[in-house]
Amino acid sequence: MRRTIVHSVGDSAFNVLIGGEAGQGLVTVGQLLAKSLVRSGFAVVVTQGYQSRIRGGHNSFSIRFGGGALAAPQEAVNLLVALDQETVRIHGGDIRQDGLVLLGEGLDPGGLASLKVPLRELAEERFSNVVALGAAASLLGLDEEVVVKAMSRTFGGRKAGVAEGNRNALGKAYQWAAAFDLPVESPPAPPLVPLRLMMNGNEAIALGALSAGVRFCAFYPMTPSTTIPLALAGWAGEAGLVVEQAEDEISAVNMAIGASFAGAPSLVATSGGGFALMTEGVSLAGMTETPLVIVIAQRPGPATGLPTRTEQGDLEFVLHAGHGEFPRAILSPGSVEECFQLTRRAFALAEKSQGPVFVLTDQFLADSYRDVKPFDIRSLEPVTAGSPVAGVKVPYERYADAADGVSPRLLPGLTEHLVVADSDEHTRDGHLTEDLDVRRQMVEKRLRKQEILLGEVVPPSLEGAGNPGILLVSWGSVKGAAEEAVSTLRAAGRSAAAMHFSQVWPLAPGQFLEIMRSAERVICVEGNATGQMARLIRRETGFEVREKILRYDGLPITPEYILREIQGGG
Amino acid sequence: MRRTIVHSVGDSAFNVLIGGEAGQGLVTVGQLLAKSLVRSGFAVVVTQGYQSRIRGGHNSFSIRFGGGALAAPQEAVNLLVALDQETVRIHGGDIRQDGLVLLGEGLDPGGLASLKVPLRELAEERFSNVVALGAAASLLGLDEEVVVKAMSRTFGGRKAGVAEGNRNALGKAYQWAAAFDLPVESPPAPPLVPLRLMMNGNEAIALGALSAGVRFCAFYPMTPSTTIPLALAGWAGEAGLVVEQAEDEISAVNMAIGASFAGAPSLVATSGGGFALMTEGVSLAGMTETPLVIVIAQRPGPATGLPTRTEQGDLEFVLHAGHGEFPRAILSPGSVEECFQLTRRAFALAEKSQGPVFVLTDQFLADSYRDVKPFDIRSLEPVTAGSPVAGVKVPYERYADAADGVSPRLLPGLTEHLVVADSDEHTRDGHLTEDLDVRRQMVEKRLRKQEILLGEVVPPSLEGAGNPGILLVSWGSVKGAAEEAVSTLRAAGRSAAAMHFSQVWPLAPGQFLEIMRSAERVICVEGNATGQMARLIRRETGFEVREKILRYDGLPITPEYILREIQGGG
Amino acid sequence: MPDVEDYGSFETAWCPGCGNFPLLKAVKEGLAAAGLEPCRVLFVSGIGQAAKAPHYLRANLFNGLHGRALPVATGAKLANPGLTVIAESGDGCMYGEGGNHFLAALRRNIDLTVLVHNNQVYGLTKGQASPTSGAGFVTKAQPAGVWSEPFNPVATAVSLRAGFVARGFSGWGDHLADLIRQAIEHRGISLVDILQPCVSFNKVNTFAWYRERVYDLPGEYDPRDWEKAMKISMEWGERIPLGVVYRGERRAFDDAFTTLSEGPLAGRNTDRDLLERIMDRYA
Amino acid sequence: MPDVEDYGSFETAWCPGCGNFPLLKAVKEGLAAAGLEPCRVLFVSGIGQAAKAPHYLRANLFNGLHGRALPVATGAKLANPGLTVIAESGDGCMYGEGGNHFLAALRRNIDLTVLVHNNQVYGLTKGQASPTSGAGFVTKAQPAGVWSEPFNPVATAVSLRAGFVARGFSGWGDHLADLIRQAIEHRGISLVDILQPCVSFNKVNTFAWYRERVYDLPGEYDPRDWEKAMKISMEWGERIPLGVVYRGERRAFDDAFTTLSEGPLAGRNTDRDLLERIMDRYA
Ligand SMILES: Cc1ncc(C[n+]2csc(CCOP(=O)(O)OP(=O)(O)O)c2C)c(N)n1
Ligand SMILES: Cc1ncc(C[n+]2csc(CCOP(=O)(O)OP(=O)(O)O)c2C)c(N)n1
Ligand code: SF4
Ligand code: SF4
Ligand SMILES: [Mg+2]
Ligand SMILES: [Mg+2]
Repeated sequence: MRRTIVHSVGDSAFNVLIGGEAGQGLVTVGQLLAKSLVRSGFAVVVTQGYQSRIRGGHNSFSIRFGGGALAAPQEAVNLLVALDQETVRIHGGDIRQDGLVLLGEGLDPGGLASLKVPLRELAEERFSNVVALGAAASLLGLDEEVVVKAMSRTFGGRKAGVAEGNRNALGKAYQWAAAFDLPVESPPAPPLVPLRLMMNGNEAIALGALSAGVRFCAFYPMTPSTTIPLALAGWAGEAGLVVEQAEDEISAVNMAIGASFAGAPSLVATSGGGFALMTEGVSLAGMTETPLVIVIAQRPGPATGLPTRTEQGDLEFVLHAGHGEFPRAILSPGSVEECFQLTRRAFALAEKSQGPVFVLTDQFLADSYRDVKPFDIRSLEPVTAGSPVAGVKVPYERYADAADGVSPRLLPGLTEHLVVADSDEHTRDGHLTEDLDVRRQMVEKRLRKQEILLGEVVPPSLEGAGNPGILLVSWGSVKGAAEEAVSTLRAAGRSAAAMHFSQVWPLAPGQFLEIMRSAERVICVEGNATGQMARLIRRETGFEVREKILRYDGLPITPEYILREIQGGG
Repeated sequence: MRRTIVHSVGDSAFNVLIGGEAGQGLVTVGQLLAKSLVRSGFAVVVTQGYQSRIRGGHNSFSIRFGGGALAAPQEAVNLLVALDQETVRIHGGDIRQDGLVLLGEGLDPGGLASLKVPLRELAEERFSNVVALGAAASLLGLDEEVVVKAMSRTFGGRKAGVAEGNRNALGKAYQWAAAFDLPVESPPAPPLVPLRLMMNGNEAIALGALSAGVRFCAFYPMTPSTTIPLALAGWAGEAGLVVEQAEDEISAVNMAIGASFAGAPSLVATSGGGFALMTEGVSLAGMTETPLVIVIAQRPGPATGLPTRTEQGDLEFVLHAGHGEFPRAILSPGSVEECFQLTRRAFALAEKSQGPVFVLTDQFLADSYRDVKPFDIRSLEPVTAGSPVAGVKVPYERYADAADGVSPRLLPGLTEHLVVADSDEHTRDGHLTEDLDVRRQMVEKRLRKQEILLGEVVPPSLEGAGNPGILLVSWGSVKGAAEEAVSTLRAAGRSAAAMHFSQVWPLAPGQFLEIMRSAERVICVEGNATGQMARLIRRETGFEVREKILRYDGLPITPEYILREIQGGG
Repeated sequence: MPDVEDYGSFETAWCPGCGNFPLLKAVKEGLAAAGLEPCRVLFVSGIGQAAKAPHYLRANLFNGLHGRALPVATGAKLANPGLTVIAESGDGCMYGEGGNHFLAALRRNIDLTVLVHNNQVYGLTKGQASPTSGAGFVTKAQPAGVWSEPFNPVATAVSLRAGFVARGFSGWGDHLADLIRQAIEHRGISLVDILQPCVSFNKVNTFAWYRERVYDLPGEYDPRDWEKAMKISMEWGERIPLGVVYRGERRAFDDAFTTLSEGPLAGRNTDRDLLERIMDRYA
Repeated sequence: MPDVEDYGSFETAWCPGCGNFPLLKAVKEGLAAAGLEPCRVLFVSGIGQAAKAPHYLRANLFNGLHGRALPVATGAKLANPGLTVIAESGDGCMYGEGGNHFLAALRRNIDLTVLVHNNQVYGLTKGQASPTSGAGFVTKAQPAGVWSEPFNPVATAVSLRAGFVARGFSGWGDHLADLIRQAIEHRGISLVDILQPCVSFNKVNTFAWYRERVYDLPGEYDPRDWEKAMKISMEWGERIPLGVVYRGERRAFDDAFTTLSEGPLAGRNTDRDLLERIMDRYA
């Protein structure tokens, strides 16, 4: 089925979609092509679509690239690299009029403008994916050396024959493809820009954590969060971290609390179902006032749902997870840079407020490679766990009263003071109590810490001017799509603005309510079926967001999706 | 510390507080006294205060009774039965000017009007609690035979000497106490009323479940919920139920889902921390569309908190528990009768909507004995699990499309059809799918069931007229206290009304919003520290409840507490 | 009598060459050999590659959460004792996330058949160590190799005197099918731990690796001798025994509930007199 | 050298006559015998009567959730290898709710001491069966008596070849204190399952009941003989052995993390060069 293709500002961008079965090496091709694009100075936004299986099925790796800044995925495809017939069937409808299918000689382009690669002629079958890479890179006008370098890094460690075979296959493909042109030119190579990294959301979270001083990570594997602990595990030896795969998520969160109590800045990462098992632990962190960073990479629920797809269905769940009342903050990065920066912030807030802080991401962002300006990572400060022992009142009381609710946090075994923490209601010295006056005081002490978090809320960003005709409100990974949709609307002469929440809790209405009120139409754009952010805004401000653009089929929201809905909705 | 005692309508009621250590038999005394009062035609409201220990510490059992209907606890004490010195210290301040302390000869009444019982003279030490019972019952003017009968039921099964010893101790105590009068008369014996039961909230939930046709209950012990499965376990043999103590709460909820899938109307009961472990299971019930009744008896959190005290801190947690989006209903009984009726309703709604339905109670109500009109239990219909096989489309599809979202639910093994249920996103026949169009349809199918629940919302009750000067809004166990506070205000000439939510989700604003808007002052009265119901109302209606009366010290909200706060707040 | 075809045949989402294929075939053969109609059988699975298996045959199925197959199976069996309930899942699911339920189910000795696809790795999540991964097994999550001792499900089951404890190998189809039949026919809990090569993520414990090591417990081996069974259960490495390792006599948990002799809990009448009598106890 | 007084003395919330009192005393004596300063020791407990124990002595304490003492203890030990970490809780907490962590901790062989107050009942929640309750044990939750086989923690630990497996009795104070000292001194996981009468809810397994049955493993008993240990671990009923049942040689999990040889994770400097190098891998 051919969708109405709404062209967005992305017309200066170009979208390559590589499709095939799991196991055909398509992620490798995609990563290498994306890396080569970044090395050539392009901005990229990768969208990965895969299934909950290891071989077969249908996967896609789409790379949108361009000379300017890019932050959103794109549906319309300029170049479809089909590693199997299924790819043509599924994505053929997304190809632009002026687009092209690049495919092996045995496949049928189904009437679409196409270029057939003589795979067998160019290389052995096991190098087919590299042939596809070479042909595509050549068509896109990428310097062969750039691709070779990217490849040698990836295949460098492999058996001798393999690296060479790949190198030859690439060369042949380049030669062969030199004779062809794309129907429409791909964006011109941008002026030399300073070096940029290529990183996906989860890698940025892991790196953010590392730069923030994370020392302990416990996890139980769960897509799409697993690559965070895997990245940390890869660095553990050299960086002096402890990363441990736990027997289950309950253990993971409790281990992290134990480690944090003992002085290691700690992180757990999971997805909705695994997080469900951690909720009692969240409450424990709240009660014992133990800093903890919890990363939740959302996927469609309920229950097992669609394990490898994307959704933003757990905002309210995370906001209220854990029994009883205690402060928390929820950060919701909208880009790979924000994954890095907000994870750092999460560590700082967790330590400062002595409690749980969440980073709420999703599969789309987790797996979305982007070009990223290198972080000024040398100058960034890590957190310091615990309080200085100097000046601590004796006898030391872990839950000593404090105007802002934050008591000095000594670490057990590192001083001569005894540190006593309790999941029961407790006296100031940490021992369990059933004194109901103390109870009241402790509830109030804990809740006072919400003020600290409130004082540090990341204000929502605003693209566009005040009093807009249309105000798109988004949170988390939808940022880029909403902002691009707004640019497109504005380019078409409409009054529009995009407000993005990179932190969804706590909310500081003073930061955004006036702007919302000033808009003619306010539309929440969310990757869920019920409009959770819209409800939260109303709860906190009374302001009712009447219009919603929602998506819950497992795919990320695109600028086109938003524009279609706005046009459809009148 | 003597609190300002605000007399409420309860002046026609009388409050006996029995205090002592755990292990002194004070609950037995309390139950027998309450039972005797009910048998004598009085209304009663019991409040139990106990600690998380088996012996020692300080426990209290207070019985408020009167000739009319009673629904709230009372702080001011008319008769304090002190089994230890601590009781005088802690509760002395609550005794009314015209009150009395009844205590053993060795204890010091601390200047309060008192009556010392010559315990040693009247009976062996092990019967002291019965002596206290006899003395109190005699002072209250209860017929000795009524007490004897109640006692013989309780101690009937014991070793011969014990029953006799108790009987003698009671007689002696009655004789001795005949010589004394209370400073103020206790309420006159009411006219003969039809037989009433004495039952606490948890017993009523268990009985409600039984009458609704519960066949399976799995649980892991957790105060204050445990007495629900214990009651069911006690009946299991005769009533043909399966009640199983699971290895943990995760197992409990999954067992119940398995049993329900196989056709047994199923219940789990727990408290906040145990429920946290069940949240993944809640999501599973939502996804697989399996009926499940979940009773949560709240206690103060976070974490272990105060295991034996009361709170209403888990409303938002329960409302959003489980990842992903799916329908649910939350019932919040305000009285022992409602515990029975709403548990029945929960089973019906769970079956009808094929999903999780919650009964949200708390320690106060769970342990609060009340006089209850016998239910017309014979005529009440139990639920029927599953759908009739007649008319089912072949091949049978567990998740067949349906206008209201509800597919015919066959039970596995009971027909020749195969029943396939899945926690992954699934096709209509229950097999896992990664088809994103199917995903969208299934999300919509599941969410359509919310309409069914919305069509059956229990409307909030209103005591008092519209346009009130003060409208108290409450939910769950606070009902009686709020309503009595309103009566008192009205008796004092103030314009006041009480609105009570016996169901907190879904909300149907049409049922209450106008009344809220018509009030001069709206005040939410909740047993938590942040006003969760007030937030929910605002989220659903935009209406901001500006004033809140909150309590979070572990004790139930009383009419006096509300009146003090209203007066304090101006 | 149903035959293997009655259990149908479906497209799978497994990798070509995976040990799950012969395993699935053996399950169908075992069911047919036990003479079970598809509609009398309920499979309960968790999440993982193994847990998809019951989607690929015709029977009743509840495919629940990762790690929670056993509780769901227990609930279903207690609600309908007439069902043949088979809990089937992977090593990570049953022994990792579900470890506590595994212990409890063994203690209960409820009449369930437990089939574990033991590929010594987390397949679906792309190759992290599982509880049964060998010490030193290198993965992206365990770059320095697994440090913990592998979990020995057979030893644990024998040490808790489970009623029927067996080990099969997906490379020995007929042998495995027969173990499955026996497991189904055993009343009380029966465990079949099945060695199942994962061709994508476990490059150590391959078909060849297993084939070199497995042997059939000899005819004279007496699975009723607990001490011997305990010793045999520890054998792993050079030689790996297959077959029924232990058979114990224990009362089945299902008998704990006398009401279950009256059949399924569904559709029973509520005894109104009894209800009234129970209510009257509160008078 | 600290002595018993250094561990302080506190009011408790236990019932008079409870087996927890002599147990608490033995813990303090064991700590003193091991020569540990209170500030070097971290207790981690769960929830239950037993779990309150560490509130009644002077040491660092993290009193966490029911069932979760072991994960917290594991995390804390990995964050600060210099701490002596003791996980202490009840049988319900450690073997019931926490069963999966118990298995995993044994497999990890991390350097923790695990003290379990095994009163064969859930005390704090008023007397339901625990995993170790004997078959037939009658409670309000099990009015027809417990049906499951009791969990045998000692057998499970031996079958998983845990490093140090012992059983003590709170009625044998000195003996118990010495077991606790040995357990603390053992590097790797050490389990002391402690028979602890609950005078309020367990009227079967009383002080007298235990006293009639317990005996000390003889001097010639060799806890390094796994087969014998396995057999001894099954002894229960007429005679109940006390002492160190099994001692194995296994590498301690703590050694898996080379970085731990550099001391606690707290307060370490971040190597900025390394950060930059790692970031550059993404260039
Ligand atoms: C609560 C929860 N945690 C984690 C996951 C992610 N997960 C899915 S399958 C799997 C492991 C599967 O391993 P195994 O059970 O051995 O099955 P295999 O794929 O190897 O057959 C995990 C960790 C999940 N679905 N739910
Ligand atoms: C998640 C959770 N489930 C249940 C409880 C309730 N609970 C508190 S203590 C306890 C049992 C205690 O038994 P055990 O561990 O044997 O300790 P004991 O009191 O016998 O010493 C239970 C079930 C809880 N606090 N948390
Ligand atoms: S990943 Fe392993 S277990 Fe899963 S299907 Fe592939 S080969 Fe089989
Ligand atoms: S209930 Fe039992 S274990 Fe708990 S303190 Fe009392 S006697 Fe000891
Ligand atoms: Mg596996
Ligand atoms: Mg116990």
